[in-house]
Amino acid sequence: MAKVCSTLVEALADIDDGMTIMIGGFGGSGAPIELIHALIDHGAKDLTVINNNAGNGHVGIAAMIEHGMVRKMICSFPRSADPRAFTQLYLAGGIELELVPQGTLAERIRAGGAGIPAFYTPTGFGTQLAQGKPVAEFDSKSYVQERWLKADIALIKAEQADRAGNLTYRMAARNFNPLMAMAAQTTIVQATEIVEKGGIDPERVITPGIFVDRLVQIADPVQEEALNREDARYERAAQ
Amino acid sequence: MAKVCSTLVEALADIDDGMTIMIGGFGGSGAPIELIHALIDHGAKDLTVINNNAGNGHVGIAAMIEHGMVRKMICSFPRSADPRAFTQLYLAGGIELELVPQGTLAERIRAGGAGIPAFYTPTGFGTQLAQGKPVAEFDSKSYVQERWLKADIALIKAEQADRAGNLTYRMAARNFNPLMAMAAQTTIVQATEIVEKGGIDPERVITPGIFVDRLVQIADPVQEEALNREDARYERAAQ
Amino acid sequence: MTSQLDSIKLSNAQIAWRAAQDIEDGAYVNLGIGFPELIARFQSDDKDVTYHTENGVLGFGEAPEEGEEDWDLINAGKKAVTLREGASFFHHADSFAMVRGGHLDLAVLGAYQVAENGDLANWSTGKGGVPAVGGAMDLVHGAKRMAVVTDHVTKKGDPKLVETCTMPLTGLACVTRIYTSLAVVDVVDARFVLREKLDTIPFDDLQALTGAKLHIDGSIAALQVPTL
Amino acid sequence: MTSQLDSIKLSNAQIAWRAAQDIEDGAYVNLGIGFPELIARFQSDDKDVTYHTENGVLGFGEAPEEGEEDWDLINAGKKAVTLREGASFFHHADSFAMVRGGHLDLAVLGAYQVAENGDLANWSTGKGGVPAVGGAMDLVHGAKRMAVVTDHVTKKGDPKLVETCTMPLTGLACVTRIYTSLAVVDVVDARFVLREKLDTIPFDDLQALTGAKLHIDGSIAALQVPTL
Repeated sequence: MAKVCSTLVEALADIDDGMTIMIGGFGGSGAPIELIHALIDHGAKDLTVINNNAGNGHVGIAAMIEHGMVRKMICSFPRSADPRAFTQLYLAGGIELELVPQGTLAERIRAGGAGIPAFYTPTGFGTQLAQGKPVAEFDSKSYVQERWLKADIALIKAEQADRAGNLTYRMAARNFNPLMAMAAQTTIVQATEIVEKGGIDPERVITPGIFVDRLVQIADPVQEEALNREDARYERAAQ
Repeated sequence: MAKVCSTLVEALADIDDGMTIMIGGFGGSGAPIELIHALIDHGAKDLTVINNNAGNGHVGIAAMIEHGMVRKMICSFPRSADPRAFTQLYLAGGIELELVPQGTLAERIRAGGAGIPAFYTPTGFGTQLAQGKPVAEFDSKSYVQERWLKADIALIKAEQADRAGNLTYRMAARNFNPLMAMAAQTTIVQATEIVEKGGIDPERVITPGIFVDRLVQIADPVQEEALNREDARYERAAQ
Repeated sequence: MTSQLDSIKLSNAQIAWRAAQDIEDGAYVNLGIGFPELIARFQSDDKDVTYHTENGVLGFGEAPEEGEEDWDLINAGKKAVTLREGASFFHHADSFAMVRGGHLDLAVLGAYQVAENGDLANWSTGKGGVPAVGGAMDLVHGAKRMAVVTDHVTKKGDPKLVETCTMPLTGLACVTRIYTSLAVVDVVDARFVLREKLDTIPFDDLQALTGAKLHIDGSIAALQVPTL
Repeated sequence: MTSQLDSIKLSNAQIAWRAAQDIEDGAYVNLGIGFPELIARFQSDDKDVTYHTENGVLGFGEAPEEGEEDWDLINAGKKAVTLREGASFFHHADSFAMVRGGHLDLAVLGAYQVAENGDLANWSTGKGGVPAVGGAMDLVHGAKRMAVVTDHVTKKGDPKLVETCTMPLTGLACVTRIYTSLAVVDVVDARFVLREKLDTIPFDDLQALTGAKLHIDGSIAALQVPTL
């Protein structure tokens, strides 16, 4: 049953060093910037972060990297308008990268949430990204075996939440969010609005409450893109 | 691009003997009764039918079986309040049965739609229903390999459709319908209402139009349950 | 002993009542078709429990009044239900993602046989006829607790808790707790551990009605006999 | 020959225009980030084409006016877009189900190299730096037609249509048609078949700029040079 937290600090309290954290979003859309910045304040380190990208500018995941919190990125596209935070650390050997084709990344996360330990996909067969992975032939076509991805924590950005934890998303901000919400031990959601249980039409629910552990309302969430346009730089708050 | 058909006959015209047909619904909810009965009139035979059940009473899939159209059922639960149509033919050796656990059935159909030729599931491991299937161990747990399911035709019951083929469903009538819509070569939909392109909020679309080939409006669809309560029996219309 | 048993054993409703006591506040629960569905009747109002049904509803409630049924709103047993506040609809693959993915706190099923290692046989008598499995083989995998409600013995008086299932298996090593008409038994490290038994049946008699050794780990509580 | 080539070869916009001519009415199309995106500009209004983007939108349209951007409504290139009538939103797994499951009619990508058997290299120069693949490896599998838009040769004048790719592969035997700055070439049975070429380049010169044999199957049409 989802628990409504009154602060970001409360929502993130038990995150530990060394955890694997899925962070929703594709570029800036659907990125839970307030949760990410609160996690920077929290200070967990040695994290494995799963996201489509690897940060842009000096906010969000890029700021996590700049604060030395990320040991490893699992992503499909560690490039962006301003990828310096990741690029510099990667080229200096300071951060590990597991590069996963985007559709395979999405499917591995779904598999983690759905209890499917492995599946076969045509994607990547015969390429560097399939090296070392089992392959198999079905109906005379070759496929690569891919494993599920799970996480300790998922940080999710939703539009509306009700107190049962049911979620909706805003336009293309949906992207990886509903998948990651299924695949983590603890799913922590920032929602623009938290309404009473039953305040969302059951037909409109995208993420059913069973996948959600904690909710915190961020009524006017900032867009990563907006921060980057003003050259924002997130610095850890003094403790 | 979805095509709006003015009659059920037009929607089903090119269905051939020997095809594999997915039929949406779980029991009566979401069962496209008008499409099924029009298919009985059409007269295709030697069909493989994929549905969760195997008919109830003397309407819908049960009536297809009684009309000798079905060579094989792929389903999870060939029992119902009145399963005689299937039971009698099955015990007489007149129809083949592939029994699939319900969650595996759903996942195999999704896999067919998603281009995943095979996946591993814990379901059925060590049971009769996994006999002859490859098994594998992941993280010290045993799993069964299951293959995708695809079909030539899917018959779908939707609530609203727009002219782009986008669909919504009514309550628990959703069930297998969105999965089957993805997994067939040709997806044929009966919708209670067909609205103009753009008439469905993009956030509310459950089946995007890319999965839909033909639409036919059935403004006041009958419920299988209602037919069975009046002991209805569907007989092929005289040609 | 069977007729004597009949006088002391719990009714299905009483077994369901006992199972309901263990459901935690906030739990997501799937109750199998038939006997397990009775459990919902004994859910206390001070616990917020959300019921899942395989056909794509989370948060359904009681049956509607006769004549008020909406046949697009049914449960896995094809019975009409109603919605509670906070309900949601989803398709079958998402529904079984909840099951297989370990998101349910509890699933409760009936049983033909349960083995001491937790194997469950509940889908087929193996005697021919039309086989049907539904969602049982999925439900036994994934829920955090997988409980069984059952008579302690068959109608003929044969044990249903056994060393090894002789009937076709639904799942291997999956059952965590068994609520019977005489006892509450956990499966721990491939052994039956007796947690509760009726005061009216001596341990040795209970053991005699059980097809595998009943282990004791700490005290054995009295299985309550509620007045329903 | 390079400078001479520069004077006759199609611009990227002209290549995109040519690719646009082949898109069928009613098609579902994914255009890769960058050069392939240009194709949408040349889509004629009498064809109803639905564009897919990996991040979960079907039926998006042009960029909004400057200042009108909604950053929750972007495409795979992270650029703001708008919606057309009949659009829909879905999550990333459903989006790639559309791709991998063969539901798109056409995907168009750029290329470093295309081999005569249809192998494509377009994601990594293999020279180090930060590798990034995005959705390219998924997009090359599944679409009914998988086209490439590219210069016929590299900036140094080396062939991009080759016998065997020397750069890291994106996918094996996946490309069905190549629109270059000089020609339109199909991949048929692991061979390049020349369909169209600029009138201004002799066949032998085109063959010399191509790293594998150009086969001829029927007539070679004139590649049009549109005024854009």
